[in-house]
Amino acid sequence: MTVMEQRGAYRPTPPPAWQPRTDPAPLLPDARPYRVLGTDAADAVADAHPALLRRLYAQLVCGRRYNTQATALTRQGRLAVYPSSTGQEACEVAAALVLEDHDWLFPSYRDTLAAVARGLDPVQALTLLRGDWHTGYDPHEHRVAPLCTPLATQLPHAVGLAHAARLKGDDVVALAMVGDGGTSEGDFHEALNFAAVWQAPVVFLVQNNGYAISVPLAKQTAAPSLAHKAVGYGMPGRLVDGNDAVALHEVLSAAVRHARAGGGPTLVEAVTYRIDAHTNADDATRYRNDSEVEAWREHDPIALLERELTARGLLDEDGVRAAREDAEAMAADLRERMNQDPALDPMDLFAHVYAEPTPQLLEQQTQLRAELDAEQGVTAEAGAAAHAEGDRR
Amino acid sequence: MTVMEQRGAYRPTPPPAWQPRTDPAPLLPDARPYRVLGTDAADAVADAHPALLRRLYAQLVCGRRYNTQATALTRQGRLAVYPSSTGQEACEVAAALVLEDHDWLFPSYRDTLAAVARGLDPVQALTLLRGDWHTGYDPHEHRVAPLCTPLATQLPHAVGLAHAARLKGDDVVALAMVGDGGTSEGDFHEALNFAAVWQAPVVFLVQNNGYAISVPLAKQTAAPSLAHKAVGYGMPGRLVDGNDAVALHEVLSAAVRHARAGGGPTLVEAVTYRIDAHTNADDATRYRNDSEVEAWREHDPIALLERELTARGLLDEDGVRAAREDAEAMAADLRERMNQDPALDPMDLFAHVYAEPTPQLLEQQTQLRAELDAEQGVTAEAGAAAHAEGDRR
Amino acid sequence: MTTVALKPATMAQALGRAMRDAMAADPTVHVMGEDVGTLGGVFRVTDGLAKEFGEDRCTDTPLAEAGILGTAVGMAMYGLRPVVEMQFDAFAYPAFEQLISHVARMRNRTRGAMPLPITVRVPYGGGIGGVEHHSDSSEAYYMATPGLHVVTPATVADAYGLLRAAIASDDPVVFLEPKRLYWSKESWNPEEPVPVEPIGRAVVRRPGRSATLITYGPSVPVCLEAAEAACEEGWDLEVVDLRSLVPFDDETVAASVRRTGRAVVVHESGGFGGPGGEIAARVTERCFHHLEAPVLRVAGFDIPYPPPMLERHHLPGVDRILDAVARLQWEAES
Amino acid sequence: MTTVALKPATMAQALGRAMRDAMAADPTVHVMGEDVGTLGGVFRVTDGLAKEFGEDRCTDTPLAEAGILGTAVGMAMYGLRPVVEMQFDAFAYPAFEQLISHVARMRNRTRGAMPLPITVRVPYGGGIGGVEHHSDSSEAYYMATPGLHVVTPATVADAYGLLRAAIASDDPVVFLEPKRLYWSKESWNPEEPVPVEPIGRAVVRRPGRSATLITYGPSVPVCLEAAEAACEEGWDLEVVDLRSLVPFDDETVAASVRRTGRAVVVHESGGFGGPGGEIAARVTERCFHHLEAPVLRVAGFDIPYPPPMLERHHLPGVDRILDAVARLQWEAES
Ligand SMILES: Cc1ncc(C[n+]2csc(CCOP(=O)(O)OP(=O)(O)O)c2C)c(N)n1
Ligand SMILES: Cc1ncc(C[n+]2csc(CCOP(=O)(O)OP(=O)(O)O)c2C)c(N)n1
Ligand SMILES: [Mg+2]
Ligand SMILES: [Mg+2]
Repeated sequence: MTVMEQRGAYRPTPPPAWQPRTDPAPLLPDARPYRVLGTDAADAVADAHPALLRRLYAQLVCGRRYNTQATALTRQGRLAVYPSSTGQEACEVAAALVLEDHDWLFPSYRDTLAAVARGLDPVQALTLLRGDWHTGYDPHEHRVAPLCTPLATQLPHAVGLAHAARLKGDDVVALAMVGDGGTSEGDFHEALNFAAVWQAPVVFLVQNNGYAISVPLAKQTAAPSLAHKAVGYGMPGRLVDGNDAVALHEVLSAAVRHARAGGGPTLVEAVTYRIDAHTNADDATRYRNDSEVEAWREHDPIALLERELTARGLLDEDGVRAAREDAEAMAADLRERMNQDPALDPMDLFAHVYAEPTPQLLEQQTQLRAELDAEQGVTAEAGAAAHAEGDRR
Repeated sequence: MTVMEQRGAYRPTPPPAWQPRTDPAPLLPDARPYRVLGTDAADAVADAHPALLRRLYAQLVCGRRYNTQATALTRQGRLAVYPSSTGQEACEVAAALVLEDHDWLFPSYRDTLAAVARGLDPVQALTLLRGDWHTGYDPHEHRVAPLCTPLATQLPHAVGLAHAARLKGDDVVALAMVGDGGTSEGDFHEALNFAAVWQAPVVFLVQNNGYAISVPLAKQTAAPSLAHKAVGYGMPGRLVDGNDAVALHEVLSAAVRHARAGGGPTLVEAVTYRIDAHTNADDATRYRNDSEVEAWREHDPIALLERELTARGLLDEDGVRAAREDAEAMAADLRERMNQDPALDPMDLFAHVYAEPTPQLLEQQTQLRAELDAEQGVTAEAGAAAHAEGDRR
Repeated sequence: MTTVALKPATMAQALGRAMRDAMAADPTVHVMGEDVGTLGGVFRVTDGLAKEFGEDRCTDTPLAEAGILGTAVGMAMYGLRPVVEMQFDAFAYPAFEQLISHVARMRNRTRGAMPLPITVRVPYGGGIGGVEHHSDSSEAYYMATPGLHVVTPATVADAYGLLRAAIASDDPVVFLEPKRLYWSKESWNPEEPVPVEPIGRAVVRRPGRSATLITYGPSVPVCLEAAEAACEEGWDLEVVDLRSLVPFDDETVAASVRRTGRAVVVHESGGFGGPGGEIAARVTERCFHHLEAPVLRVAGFDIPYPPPMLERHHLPGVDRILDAVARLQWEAES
Repeated sequence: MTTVALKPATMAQALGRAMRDAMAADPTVHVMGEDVGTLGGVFRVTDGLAKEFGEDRCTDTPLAEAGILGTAVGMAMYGLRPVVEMQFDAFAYPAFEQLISHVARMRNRTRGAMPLPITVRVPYGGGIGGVEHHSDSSEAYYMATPGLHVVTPATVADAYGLLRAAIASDDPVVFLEPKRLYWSKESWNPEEPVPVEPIGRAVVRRPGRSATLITYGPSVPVCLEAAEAACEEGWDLEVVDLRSLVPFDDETVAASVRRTGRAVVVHESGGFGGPGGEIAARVTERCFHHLEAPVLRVAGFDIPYPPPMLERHHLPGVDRILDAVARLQWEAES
């Protein structure tokens, strides 16, 4: 039986015999975000997976440092813009860690940290934000789709990719990230619907960080939670504390397993908070007050995990210091390499618009080449020759 | 307090204190479509509203005849296309009857019957489908928005109109109609979300007739029901038997009352069936079999109501005959008037593109005028003069 | 090579055959869209594909154009070659963002690592008595978008050849299908289809010496008819069928106009901001000193596409083309 | 009339002031969009409006462009005058279907009974170091759509006057705001703003006799600079600022080119299928026998808009304009 035929031959039955097509109850999220850290559930996790907890911790510390370093680079003019994920590191890191090597990650502009946690060189991950013209990495190398800026447009891509892999019989799960604001876009809706109808192996991770730039969630949705949208597509909706790396890891892992086993997509809402402004160009004081930010600092993802690990004897001062040193080393390396001017060739602007440049692009290429030659003060003759070529345009 | 401020100052709270923003339970639809006809509930309705039942019946009979007549007109080349609502008359009629005069109806291409039931002259309602260039009626006259063809795009219009009326303090509810296929479009999602966030007085009526052209519901959605989408927006979702005019009237009336009272939008899914092909141009035998159609004919909206009314002594043979005669009179009148060629002036093509035609359109108008004059064999001189004018273009 | 009797085929059949052959030749080719499977498409262009290749290869999607194109992007990222059907031209608009911001740019953004070999089939144009939203000509939007190829056939043989070329292309192609030519017939041998030519070459459909009619898609047969009618007036018109709007075949077009010294661009799409402006401008840039008259344009009016009862007044017809030819300042000659 | 000292104001301020004055004068004017309320817009153009007029009149919408424009349509149907902000040019694409299929056509479809006086404000163009999707120029799409007016200011005074005119218009207006001129300053008296002129008139920004530069929006200051630089070469260039792309002021443009005999169209938008083709074609149709050389075009390349580090190579600058002027076949003259 082919993939699509598995949907079966649903036929509309008249209302007397009508049945709901699925039982909605298991698709509904819990009333409160799922938490592990600071609860009894933490015991079991700590016993079973000490290495995982340490890995999460190390990555969170590194992730925070990555965020502060990247933000600093904007001030030095080394990045055109940086949308920080400070405060959201648990989501970023967990998203990366729950995936197998052959799975795919679909990040938004805010999720370079997830890409880095998946193994991408930070300099590559920041290429676009630096002001270069391309994504900086071959998406196939680490199975990380290009950072996506038009909101929610990456979600149907994730669905299509996961569906294609399933059609080919490959074991691939796609995890796609989107913000609370992005859930309002039509593409969010269409992607979730396609995923559910096709039973595509996709996990949708909504980072509900409370704001879409200045717009708070109350102006974005009236839903009980964003996870409640899932039932409307016939997929499970899960609500999780987005600052609890362990809870996230568990919920996302379960969703990935479910998808891998052919169970179809899951929508996960992670309740978190953006500690920094939307980007370095944003002034968050215009739309929120410090006390709110402070309340969330109290619920910091790193502090939460650190506290738990320390209390359980899985982390000591040396461990903390080691994690911080690793993070510093990463930051120093990043800083140094980002402080080098990238070598950009303007002629590359024409190189990949099409597989083969059109005749029209060839003319324009010639024109720019001539201008650049003239700029660089090539010999008068060479310049004139190039110019004549450009003239034919 | 202004309308928008009523939303209150929601602030994101950290997960330990996090609460769902609304209680989801009351927003979820029942497991089965709500029915009145043939159930105990019918007693109460029949006792309380005999006149309403008779009115529904008369309109259903008239509506069916309207559908067969319009379909016949396509065969005579008098309509360019007709998307029939045969089998769906209960939805069409109930949608019209639950609205007050000052409310607004937003029909799709399939809903000319609802417009007619609301009071529009059938000839006007069919203008676009006849092949004329305009909607045929002033939308303000009967508060019926122009028939809408691009799927689901009328839904945000209904939300905006209802919101505007509310901002102005006017008592207006908008009822917007869409098909099961239309729920997959991004505009459906965006409209419902805006409506819920703005608490706009809108009722969304989804006629789930089992197909979007050839595509059955199972390829359209995996949701338990389309009404289950409502909770994801924070609005109530209601599921109703779309061939039970009385149940529909009750559910839609309640939704309209709820909206009018400031309670915000409701999503109503009416489970029904399209007995005819998608349009006269469609061949339904390519994608569904007769036995399915037959099963639905057994659940015919007119027969259901007729049976109930007859059993209750609210309708006798004379009553049936009278209803049919009225319907025949309507059909005869429609046939006769549609058999007259409409008077179309090609120059009108330029009349309403802008409030004032642009200089460019004026030139084109002159050109066409000259061509038409030439066609009509005006005197050689007049023709030449007009032509010269056109030449200046 | 055995000689096979030519059989008449419609453009719709040739398009279907092109997909069939592409699917048979390459397992990565997938057809998707609204009603393309069981029904075979509202124009029956995909008729039989689902039966032959199964639902996985020819898929009835949910009703959401951005979702269709967006998932096609993801499928192409994984190495498939989606052939997407938009049901009508105006119903491709919801997919505009995916088309402009992703389909057209993914190759560039990834330095060629992630090309998107997607074919977007768009039935376009009027003349079929369609009600509003069913007869748009939107090629101007696609032409103005770098990263897309834009092609449109005017003959049955080209329909096959160009669609095969589009599907074979490693770049996204907007494939515009002239609705009113779907049922046009030609003698054509489906057993020996025309070989796949690269996209980007115009063709002279009728040689002539007096002036050049530059056109494409649904207006090609009209221009050929106009050229025949023009003989009576003593004009020997050349008709160039562009076939590909992007890339544009400046060479063929300019060579023709240099030869004839006069040109009229003919298309159904609205005139203002339409393809004709670009074409006239480039021809003038290249042939200025050969031109006896300005390049004129015969196009649809700048109005929403008219309804069935009035569309004949809108469509560029033989008379309007000949009127334009008559304005090409022939006096200068005598 | 008391004389008030002129104060420098930015284009962003003038635009905000236009909305403020329109809202004060007409209670049906509503501003809506992403972040337009509390934040005052990402470019701060709507700063202060929510405070002065309340959230009902200046509304932070959910994040969905089709929803924003679609609800604006409904509001306009009920008699309001929505002024919609699209956050960036590329983020208007999701609203494309609503714009093309409804905003542009509702008046026509209803025989004038349901005009849609909607202003769609779209920050456009580059030069501000934006990353991908933040610097598109999409005017070609809007120009090709009958039923829309398309206007764009180049000066602070015009920003005010044109936006007032757009809001006052009973037709939908796509109002293109050149991002990189947001912070351009002019002496301007906000107490006595420039009266509202009807949309559709171009203006000669600099008279000249040698050739005409036809341009609009962000390229106007560049053309003026080029004209100054051209003096050295002995060229006296006229600069026409179109201000309105639809309707197009053929009269002013053609009069200028007939006077000078030569023309270059300059814009930032991509060249192929861009506005320049239409403009060059219409000018040529009207001025053929006055032209000493073909109308040339200086435009952005036909590529996705380049990133901050390379955008200077893409944008039409003084040198590229002067190169084009140099190619206007001056030899013929001597
Ligand atoms: C289609 C589209 N519209 C608007 C924008 C501009 N924009 C960039 S980020 C943003 C807010 C997104 O909020 P959310 O989805 O919650 O993600 P967050 O930034 O909070 O991570 C907006 C409006 C965009 N990138 N794409
Ligand atoms: C945006 C858009 N896409 C495609 C179409 C073509 N089309 C017209 S009706 C239809 C099926 C609609 O199905 P449904 O919403 O269930 O309504 P029904 O026709 O069954 O009443 C399609 C695909 C359209 N009108 N608009
Ligand atoms: Mg957010
Ligand atoms: Mg349906």
